[in-house]
Amino acid sequence: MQSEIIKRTVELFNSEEIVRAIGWRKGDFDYDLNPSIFKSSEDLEKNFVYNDFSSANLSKFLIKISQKEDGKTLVFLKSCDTYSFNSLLQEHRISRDKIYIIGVPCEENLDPSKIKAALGEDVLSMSCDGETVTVETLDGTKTISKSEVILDRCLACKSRKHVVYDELFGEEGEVLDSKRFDQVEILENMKPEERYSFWRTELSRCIGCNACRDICPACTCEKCVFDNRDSGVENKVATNDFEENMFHIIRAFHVAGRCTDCGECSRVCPEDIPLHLLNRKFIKDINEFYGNYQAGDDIETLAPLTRFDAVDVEPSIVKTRENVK
Amino acid sequence: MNKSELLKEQVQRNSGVNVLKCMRCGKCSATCPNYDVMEYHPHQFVNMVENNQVELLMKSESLYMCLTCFACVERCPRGVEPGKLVEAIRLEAVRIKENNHLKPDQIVKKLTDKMPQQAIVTAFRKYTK
Amino acid sequence: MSVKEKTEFQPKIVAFCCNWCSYAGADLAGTNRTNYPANVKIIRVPCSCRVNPIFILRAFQRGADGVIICGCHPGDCHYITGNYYTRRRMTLLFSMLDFLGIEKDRTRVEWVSASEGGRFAEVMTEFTNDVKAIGPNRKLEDLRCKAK
Amino acid sequence: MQKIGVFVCHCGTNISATVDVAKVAETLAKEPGVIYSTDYQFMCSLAGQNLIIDKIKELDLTGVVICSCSPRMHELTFRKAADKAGLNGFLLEMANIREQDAWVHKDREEATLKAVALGRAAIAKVALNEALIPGESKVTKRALVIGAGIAGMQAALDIADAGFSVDLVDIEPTIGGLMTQVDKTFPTLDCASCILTPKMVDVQQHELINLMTFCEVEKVEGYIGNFIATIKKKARYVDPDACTGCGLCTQKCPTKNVLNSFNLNLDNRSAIYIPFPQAVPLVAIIDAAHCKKLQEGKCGVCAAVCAPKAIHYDDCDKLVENKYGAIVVATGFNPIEVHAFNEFAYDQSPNVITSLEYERLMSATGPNGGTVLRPSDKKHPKTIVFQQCVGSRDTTSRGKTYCSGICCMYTAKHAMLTREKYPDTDVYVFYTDIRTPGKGFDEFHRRAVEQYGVHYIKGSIGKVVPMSNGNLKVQASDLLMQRQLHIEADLVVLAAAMEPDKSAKHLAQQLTASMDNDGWFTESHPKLRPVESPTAGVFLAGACQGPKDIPSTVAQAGAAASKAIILLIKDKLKGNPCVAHSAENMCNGCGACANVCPYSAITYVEKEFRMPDRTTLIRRVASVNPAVCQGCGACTVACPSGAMDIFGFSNKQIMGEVDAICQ
Repeated sequence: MQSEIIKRTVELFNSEEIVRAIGWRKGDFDYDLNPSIFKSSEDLEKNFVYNDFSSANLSKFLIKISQKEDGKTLVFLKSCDTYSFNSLLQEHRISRDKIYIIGVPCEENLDPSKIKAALGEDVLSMSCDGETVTVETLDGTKTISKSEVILDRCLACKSRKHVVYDELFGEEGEVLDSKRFDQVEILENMKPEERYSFWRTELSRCIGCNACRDICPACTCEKCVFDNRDSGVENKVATNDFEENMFHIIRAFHVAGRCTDCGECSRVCPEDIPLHLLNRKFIKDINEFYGNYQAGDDIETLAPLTRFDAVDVEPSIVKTRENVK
Repeated sequence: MNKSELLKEQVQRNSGVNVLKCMRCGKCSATCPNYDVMEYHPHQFVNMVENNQVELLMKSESLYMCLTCFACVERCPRGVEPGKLVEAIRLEAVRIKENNHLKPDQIVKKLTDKMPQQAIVTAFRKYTK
Repeated sequence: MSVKEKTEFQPKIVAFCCNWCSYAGADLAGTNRTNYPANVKIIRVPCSCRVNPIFILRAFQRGADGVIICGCHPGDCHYITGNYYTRRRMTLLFSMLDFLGIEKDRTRVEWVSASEGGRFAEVMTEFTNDVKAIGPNRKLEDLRCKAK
Repeated sequence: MQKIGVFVCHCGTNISATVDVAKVAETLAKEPGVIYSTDYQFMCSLAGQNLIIDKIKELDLTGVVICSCSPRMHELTFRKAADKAGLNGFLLEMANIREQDAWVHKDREEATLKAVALGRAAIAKVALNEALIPGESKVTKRALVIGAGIAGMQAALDIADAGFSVDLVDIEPTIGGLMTQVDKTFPTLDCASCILTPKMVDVQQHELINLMTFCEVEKVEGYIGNFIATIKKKARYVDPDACTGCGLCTQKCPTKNVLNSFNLNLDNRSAIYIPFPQAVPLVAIIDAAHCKKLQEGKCGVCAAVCAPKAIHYDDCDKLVENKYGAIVVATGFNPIEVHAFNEFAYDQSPNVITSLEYERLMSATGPNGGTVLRPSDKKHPKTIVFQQCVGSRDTTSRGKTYCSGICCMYTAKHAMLTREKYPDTDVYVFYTDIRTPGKGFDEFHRRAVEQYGVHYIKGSIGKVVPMSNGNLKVQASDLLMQRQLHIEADLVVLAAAMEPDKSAKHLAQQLTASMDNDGWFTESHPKLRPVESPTAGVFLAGACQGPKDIPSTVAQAGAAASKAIILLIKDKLKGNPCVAHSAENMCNGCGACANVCPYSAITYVEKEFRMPDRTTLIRRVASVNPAVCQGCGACTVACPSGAMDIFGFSNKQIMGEVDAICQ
């Protein structure tokens, strides 16, 4: 697949259809990829990688490029990334006519940290062949079943469908009937004290690195409210513990109804805090209260928090509903 | 809740009808093709259920005079659906079983020229062992 | 007031009231001399939809034990649709706080019209009692305490 | 450096009986920024105000806090006082220690503590206040009235009589609206034309009214005092200035079989026509869909016979753009289509008609010159059955949930007029409830029953079956007699529900005026602002706002006109300075704020930004029109970056209050 993609992209470079491409660049190891801009076909041919570790959602990089650069930019989007793309388009953050989308097929991505956790840290290379992952380590070659090392977010994949693209590699996928709310439900079924202690344990690990915010394709503010000295809630140096916890609640609220559930926040969290559960809780509530809504599905439907219905449920439903303890 | 109220509650729940939606326009009785042979007419079914008189309706022959043509359901401007109410009251009558359900020989006696065919079918349908 | 009552827990309660309905309703409670607990301190906002979730969390951060938001009844908003947005925002926010294990009775939304002075006092009394019953707000602040 | 003065009011004993005002003043004096604090008997008295003024001047105060009654009571009083002393009125805050403290608490200590907390909050807020100056915008001294029925005409006449120019637009080729089709009016039974046509002439002759018939409002932009409307002048193919209305063309036109919509298709007219003899302007118009010349290219008879050469087959739609200060909406209503009510056999028999059709049958300008003859065979009907509430009070998809309000009265009118003119006719009226709450209305209805012998029957028609001789078998219920009736009728008349005119929806979108679920325009406040749309500068006249009879329509039109005049008489409008504003450097241009804005006050502009690395970058950012913004704040919460904020209720100010209260 990688060679086909490169071939086609080189064609586009040569025909001057595009002037740059955003893709995944080979890092120190072939499982350690970096999102990057390729400005020439040579660079692309040499360093572009598309494999089971091409996890990063590239759509957010288009914002700055749309604002600053001339010429058409090519971007590779996996199915889940296309939802983020649509969201950005809906919010006028990117210009569609300056972007060429190649939809790339996606099975599940693999999680290098899971592989390392299972087979040790000294990994030289990893590759996946169908159901088996072969890993070269300093101690020799090892194998592990793919199903054990799939990236968490891919285990609850919501859709294999590319909702927007100019060109698609592979087959048109479908929206999946995922079980992505299962974890939310488990928490909902706990007693409030248990939920509290769960979140207290999880959030207490936050080191305030802002990786979740920086990676999130919905968090695209020119200046985050928590970075703004005039906002009254500047969070540069948290004066007390509450502030970081407030950061996560407000961040989730700010992306509520806009979050496409791409799962990047949890993927990049160095402390493995399941931040996506906060977003999913909002998505689940929105579906329950205001009808099913998938952000990024199309670019016409208004986000749930920017519309209303005269007969919406009252906030007291939080106290009276039975499906949450 | 006494027995009459309980019946009213059950009839409303089984039929999905809210009798309070009725605005007494009389369209149901105006449209009813079997009006003249009924002791209680479609709009009275609605009003009597509202006033806890389901038992009276259960005892009345009118219950089996409804042809279940659903013209009243179709035409009611308030979506009250009297026909569904009649069905639900019939169901109540059937549930009482021994007390008032029709026995085969009783049905034979009722087979007169005046008895509409659909009513006969309904009578058999409501017959339980 | 007895000594016992004085020493019992007195919650800090912040009430955001919209200028057109609920603030006027609170004024009417005053005009009618209808009592409610002094724990309630009102902040005037143009519309309930002005209330940012940040304000609510900020109040909890600074030691509030309960936050209540009052606006015009849905459909009666002075700004036509403001309170409909309030309703969605607060439903989701409260559900999230519940998800984090925070007591549900610390937050509330009520629609109080300019003519409902009596109801304003009732709502405030009830809310204050609810908050009193669950005690001081520690959880919200503690959420980030390092797990030991 | 803040220099804040605090003034605590006793309000006689209203506050001081429960709150230790001296202690409040003393405690607040220690707050940061406070340089003066005192208490006084009556702050709102002249002496009290002078105390504030003196202290502002003497101490050069930068902010003032008054701890007294509700700001809803005296905020304006104190702001004016501050202004008088040279301190911007918006640098003053009030702490409500009367209605929300002294009057609702009994314990003195508690109330005093609360007063201090409220005072602190006000001090925290005032320290962050900014001087605000209400913006001003000019008012275009011209009104646009949309819809020239009785409501629009009345509004236009009133506004023009006050000395302002008015453009009166109607979608039809003539003014007059639905009332032109009405025969007589209840409860006085005077002829509609006799009261309507003189008004139509007044409108035409008024030098400040510019009639724009056969025109449609396409687009409206702008805001109160400064609307810009694009109006489409539809092709009429007849030059209205040249046409004398002689009618020769209509007689010579070879196409005579076009259904006459003025008579609700009960008779025919020619392809070039004058809507009715009293039309204003009295000018012909070509119905392009049926004109042989325009459809097939041959004919041209009308142009040949027209002496003033008024006919132009090459006429086309034109767009004109005008500026207006105020807009009056008077788009009115129509009866609903009754095809869905198949039990009444409206589509099966020409003898089942609607009330408005009956109105035409009775009218002297109608198809039979005023003689009531049934449509199928022009026979005089002997038995007429009226059915009320057709589609009104109907919660199903066929009808409207509301009561149309006028049907009880016009049906009584029809029944009464029929019995008077044709005493040998039997008239039945089937009703659900009789609703006649106007002046002299119930007496009118009772007269129909008592003096005219109309059979009023509580019940409904269930089924109408047309017979081969044109008669109608009517099956109906009589609820009071507990019987089913079977009537052989000659004519069945259906009182169809009212619905808003179809043009209203597009107009509402253009005006950003809100509508209810049924499509009626919503008023700004159901009791206190009944003729104003929530969109400032837009006023509502007549049935576009809800079902109405003629007297209420005229009354409301007058009220809407006077509201428009109040606006037009001003040279400049002072805005509310507490409006939203967007910090462009933080704005993402995402559109969330505009989506929640009820007034469409937010637009987006492409703006160039200088970056720290000396490059420039063009970004889409929100821009608030302060003349349109009402300051609700919905946008401030929708905005994730906090770029959107409100003057007078800023994020920082409210958080300052929160912090002070939670201290």
